[in-house]
Amino acid sequence: MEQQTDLIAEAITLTLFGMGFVFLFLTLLVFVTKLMSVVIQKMNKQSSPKDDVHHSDNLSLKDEMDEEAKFVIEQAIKMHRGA
Amino acid sequence: MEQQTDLIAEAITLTLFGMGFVFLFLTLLVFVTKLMSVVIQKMNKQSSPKDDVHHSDNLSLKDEMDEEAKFVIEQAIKMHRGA
Amino acid sequence: MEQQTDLIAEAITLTLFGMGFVFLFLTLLVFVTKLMSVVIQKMNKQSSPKDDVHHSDNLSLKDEMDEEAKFVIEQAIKMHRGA
Amino acid sequence: MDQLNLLWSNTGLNQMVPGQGLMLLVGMLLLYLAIVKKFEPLLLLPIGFGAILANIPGAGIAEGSGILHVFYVVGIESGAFPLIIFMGVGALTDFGPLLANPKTLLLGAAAQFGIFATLLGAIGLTALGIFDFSLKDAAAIGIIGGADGPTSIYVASKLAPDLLGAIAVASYSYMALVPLIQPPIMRALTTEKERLIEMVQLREVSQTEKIIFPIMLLMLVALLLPDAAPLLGMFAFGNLMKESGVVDRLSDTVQNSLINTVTIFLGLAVGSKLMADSFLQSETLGILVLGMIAFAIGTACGVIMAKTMNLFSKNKINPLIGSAGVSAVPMAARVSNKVGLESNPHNFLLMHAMGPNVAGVIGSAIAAGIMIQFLG
Amino acid sequence: MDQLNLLWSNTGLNQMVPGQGLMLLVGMLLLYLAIVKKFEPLLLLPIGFGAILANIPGAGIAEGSGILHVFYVVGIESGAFPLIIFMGVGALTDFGPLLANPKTLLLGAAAQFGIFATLLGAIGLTALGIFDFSLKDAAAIGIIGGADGPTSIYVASKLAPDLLGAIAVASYSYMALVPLIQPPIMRALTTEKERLIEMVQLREVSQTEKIIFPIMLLMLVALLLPDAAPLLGMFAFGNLMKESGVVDRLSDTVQNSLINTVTIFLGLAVGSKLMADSFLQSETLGILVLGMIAFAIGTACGVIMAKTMNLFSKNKINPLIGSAGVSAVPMAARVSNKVGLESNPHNFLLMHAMGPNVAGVIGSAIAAGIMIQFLG
Amino acid sequence: MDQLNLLWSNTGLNQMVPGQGLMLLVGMLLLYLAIVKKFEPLLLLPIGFGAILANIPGAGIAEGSGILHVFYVVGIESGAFPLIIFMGVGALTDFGPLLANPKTLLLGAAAQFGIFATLLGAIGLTALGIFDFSLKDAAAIGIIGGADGPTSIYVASKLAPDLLGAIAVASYSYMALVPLIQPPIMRALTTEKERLIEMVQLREVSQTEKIIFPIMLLMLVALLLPDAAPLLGMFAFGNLMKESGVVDRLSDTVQNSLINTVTIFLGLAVGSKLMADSFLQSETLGILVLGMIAFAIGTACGVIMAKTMNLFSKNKINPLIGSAGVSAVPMAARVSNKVGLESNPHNFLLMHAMGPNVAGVIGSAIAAGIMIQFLG
Ligand code: NA
Ligand code: NA
Ligand code: NA
Repeated sequence: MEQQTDLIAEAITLTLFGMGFVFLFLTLLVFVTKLMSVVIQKMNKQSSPKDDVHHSDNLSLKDEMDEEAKFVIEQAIKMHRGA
Repeated sequence: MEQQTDLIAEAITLTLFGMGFVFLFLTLLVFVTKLMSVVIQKMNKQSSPKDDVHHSDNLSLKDEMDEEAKFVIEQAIKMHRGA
Repeated sequence: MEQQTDLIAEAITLTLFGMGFVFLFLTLLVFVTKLMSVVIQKMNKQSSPKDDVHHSDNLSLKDEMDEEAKFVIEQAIKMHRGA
Repeated sequence: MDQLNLLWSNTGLNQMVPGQGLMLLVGMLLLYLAIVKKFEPLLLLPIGFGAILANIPGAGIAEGSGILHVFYVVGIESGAFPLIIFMGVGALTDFGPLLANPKTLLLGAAAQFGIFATLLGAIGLTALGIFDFSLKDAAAIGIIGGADGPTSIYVASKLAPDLLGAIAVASYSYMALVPLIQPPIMRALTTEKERLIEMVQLREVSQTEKIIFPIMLLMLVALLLPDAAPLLGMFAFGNLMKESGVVDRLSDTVQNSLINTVTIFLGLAVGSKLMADSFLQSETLGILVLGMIAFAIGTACGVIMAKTMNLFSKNKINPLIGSAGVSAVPMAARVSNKVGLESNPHNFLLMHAMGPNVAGVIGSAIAAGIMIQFLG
Repeated sequence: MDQLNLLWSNTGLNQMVPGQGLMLLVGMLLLYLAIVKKFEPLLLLPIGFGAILANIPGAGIAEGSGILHVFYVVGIESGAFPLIIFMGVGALTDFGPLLANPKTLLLGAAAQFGIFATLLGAIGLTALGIFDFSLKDAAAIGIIGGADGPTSIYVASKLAPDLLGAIAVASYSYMALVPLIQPPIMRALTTEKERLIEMVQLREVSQTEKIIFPIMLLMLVALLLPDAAPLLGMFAFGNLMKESGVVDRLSDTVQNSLINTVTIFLGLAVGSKLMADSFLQSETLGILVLGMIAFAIGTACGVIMAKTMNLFSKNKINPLIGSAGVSAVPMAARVSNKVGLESNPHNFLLMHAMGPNVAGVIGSAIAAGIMIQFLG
Repeated sequence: MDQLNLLWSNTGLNQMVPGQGLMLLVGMLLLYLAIVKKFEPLLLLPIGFGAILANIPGAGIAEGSGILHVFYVVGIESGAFPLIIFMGVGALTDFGPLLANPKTLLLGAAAQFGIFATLLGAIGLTALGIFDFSLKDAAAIGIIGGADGPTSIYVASKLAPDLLGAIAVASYSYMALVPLIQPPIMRALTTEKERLIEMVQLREVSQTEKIIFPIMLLMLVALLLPDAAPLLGMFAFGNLMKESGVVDRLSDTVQNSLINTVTIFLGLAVGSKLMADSFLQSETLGILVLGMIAFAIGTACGVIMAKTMNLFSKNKINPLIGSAGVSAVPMAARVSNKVGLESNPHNFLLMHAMGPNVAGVIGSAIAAGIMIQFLG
């Protein structure tokens, strides 16, 4: 009988500590994750102006290429119709 | 002190034999490889006349097929324009 | 000598029992397999009316698509010849 | 004649004990569930087949130098198979939704109460004299409520290897039954108004965050609960391989041929623990019942936690995503979505539910680490 | 100077015994057969290369902690490699033609007489004092006649590990030689009229039948011959994964990366048994001769069985498909087809021959089980 | 309260020794190099992660029955992983450029002097009392100069398992640093005129030559240096599978899922040797410094050898391809090409540099064989 009471006591202790720890851990993880996200987003914002320039460069290059492609296709269609 | 002299002597011996062997082995490999290549290229040349015929056969077959494909495509283009 | 006679006797016994068992097993497998196929085919037939409807739907859809494909191909041939 | 006697005496027919016959039927039942009912077939088909092989009378495939026993010793006793599967699961996991809404981690925490409630239940039944579970047994059974196959197998192999077969079967079976077990509980614990809650769209998460998260998770584990480090370490490793983008060829192999190969042998090895004499015990029935309860309680706690969080926060959570905290990825998240659509056909909860869903994986691995630390 | 002596004394040139030189040539012969003659290259290339590695004087790759010996102990002594290959073969097998015409199973039974005739032959040669084979040796040699590589290796590893190298080489070599060995025997035993027999087209087999068959096969094995259960169990498992259609990702991995990986290491490990001192024995010559005879007798018995069945049945079988009963999948079936086309260029026997062909796999696994039960 | 104490006493925070904290940072540094700097990520990411796992206080993942220790014993102590990787590297290697210009083998020979110079350096530092390396240690450290990861790991596992972690990290790190280490040395040792040398185009090599070469290479190894046979044997085997063209499905598996799988576990297992107490020794610093010197000397010797060969030959070699003789395939060849393009933007040296590049692999394996023969 006493042994079983012990067993139950142990199980209850394990449950309390266990659930407590699960919540402790995941709550901590919430905070750490939020912190990380904030830090990274700030860092990204700081470096983004540069990136944006870079990006827009790329884009304009890409735009040019698209322009070229468009021109080629239009010429082809004209040839096709007109000729 | 003596032990260390021994160690150094051993290291030097190992280096001499080691580099010597590496060169010996790879030099031998150069010659054996060259020999192999010469032998195989000679054997290929002997058997190549046959191969060539075979090849040209294949090629002419392929050419015929290409001719056919060309004809079909030309006809299709004509149809497309003319019709 | 006797030992060898024993060995031969054992080998013959093993062969007889072995081939016997192989035939027994595979013959049994023939019957069990046939039985299974008959049972499953009967069960499928019972449930097939539903399936058939489903099937014929599919088929008719497929037929329509085939009809369409046929039509397209015929037109292409006509164009090819007529034009 | 002697030969004929020998042949007969060695047939399975002659050597079969009733338990083995029954277990052959159990094996076929598992195959039926896997093939016809499509219950977690990737695991239950190999487990079912392994169960059949293990119970062939006189073949000894699951004992001594039998091949299934070899697979068991090499892959499960060493911990390798469940850990490799966990690496694969990591490589298949997207923490994006979790990172976009980190507080859903708490739903994954709450749902773990199913694990501990079941532990208490198992000990209670022992106290009542109905079963005879040790604390280790009870802990291993509780992990079924984590709804995570490899975690269950890993913990059972450490704490209660004799019960591993039953625990694994219960774990995968109930994961397959999630669409049946969860909806009634979810509906009972929520009002129509709560089920209609629409959640704000998740922000896009940068690759940097996704790369840092698994490392950060592992560091936290390393500092606080080293016994969870093998499981969560391999999980984080798989995830990092995927998110880093620099080892795509490794990540592809992990997600395909490696996880598939290990799944096959894990399944067969688990099946080898379904031998008649160890499986056909009253304990097995207890495990099946307790496992079901664990799922139900975990589901309920996830939903209740979501409702509790809504009391303290302006950004309301739809409590239907709470049930996804039991993990059972991605089934439980789909169930949240489906039940949500019943109330509002334009309210897609799937992505929102993926947060607690992967949080549940982390949560049960933490719970597993605690069990191993206290009892292992 | 000492160093130079040591270097020289450790060269292969200095340590080589004549047998090793010969075995290096044998290894290169196997590579030649694999690469130039395309004889079963998937196995003979790794075996040939393994043979070369095993006979490098002084390297000890196939002994002690040498890597090939490690592969051998881990993969073949444990039985794992042949069983995994068998699982892969199962996943690559289509039982459709067999299920459409189950009586062709009997052709697969008859062709196994090659196995037992060879066993008798080996014992006869021992009685005559020409060789010195034990009954176990003779049984392992006989299985060559089963024309099934993994079965041969599995049985040899259980009954006669010393002969494993020679048996495996004979097995795969003769499987590659099937197009040369079989046709003359087939032509000699059939009339032109018989070779012209056209068989009724096979019915389509439902997926349900294909799913039930491997389970049924395993149950029959479980009840009657448990010693064949590892081989046929893994075979049935592979087939069930494929036919069930619910675990395609596992089945794909089994059919590709898993079977390929195991094939490589199996081949190398088998090659490691071609060390000079154990391979260069008069026994090896006996094994090669007996193996060839086994193939010939198996072929003949398959054909004769088909002719016998025609005496009792209206639905005539073309006896050319009887030879496919030796297995050697799918080579023997192709040979049946080819010889049939010689007589009638419109009579395609390929699908009809696939029935006895896969039946032959089952038949030799049963024969293997009997050998293991009586002698293992 | 006892429970709380236990929980606290078992946390990583409580158990951590300063060395472990430092090693966690080292692990993260390796991850940073792999992910952000893209330094050999296929190896450094798993190694870095393994280092973190190995240094989690109290988890014991790299000791006893911990999973990383299991991977180490099974895969590295047995020699299996490096040898399988070498087979994969063989299957990925094209000997064409080498066969078209065999004398570039000599560049691969010369570059191995880095290995022996480092060995002398290590022994010298020991003689000066700065470090305490045995001859075995020195040999294993020297092999870093071979610029070949699996060879380094293989030799270290045989001669100096305690230093394996540091040696592997140095080896892969410096291979990643080849584009930084080599160009200054190459420019310093060549004149502009030499860098402008254009080489004659390589002839096409027939498939027959490519098939014969690996067999011939292995035979030469077998006759002259059996201790190099495991490494070069597996290398030749992989190459033969690829070039023979008859086992494409095996070759594909080797080049993809097999090499990827082994890379993951090799990396983790190597990482497990980065435990604080064995890694944080002054020896590690010595290894890092000596490894760097080995690379530099190897590079220099390759270039000087090319210049020397030009003294005796009409067919001039561009000495920039000499540096590729250290191996570090294909990075070193790309560096030769890049430095060449700086002088003449139309002079593509890439294919010419592939010859000494793969020759360097052979050369270091030979050097490894000698070390093992004399000291193993
Ligand atoms: Na969970
Ligand atoms: Na057979
Ligand atoms: Na090198």
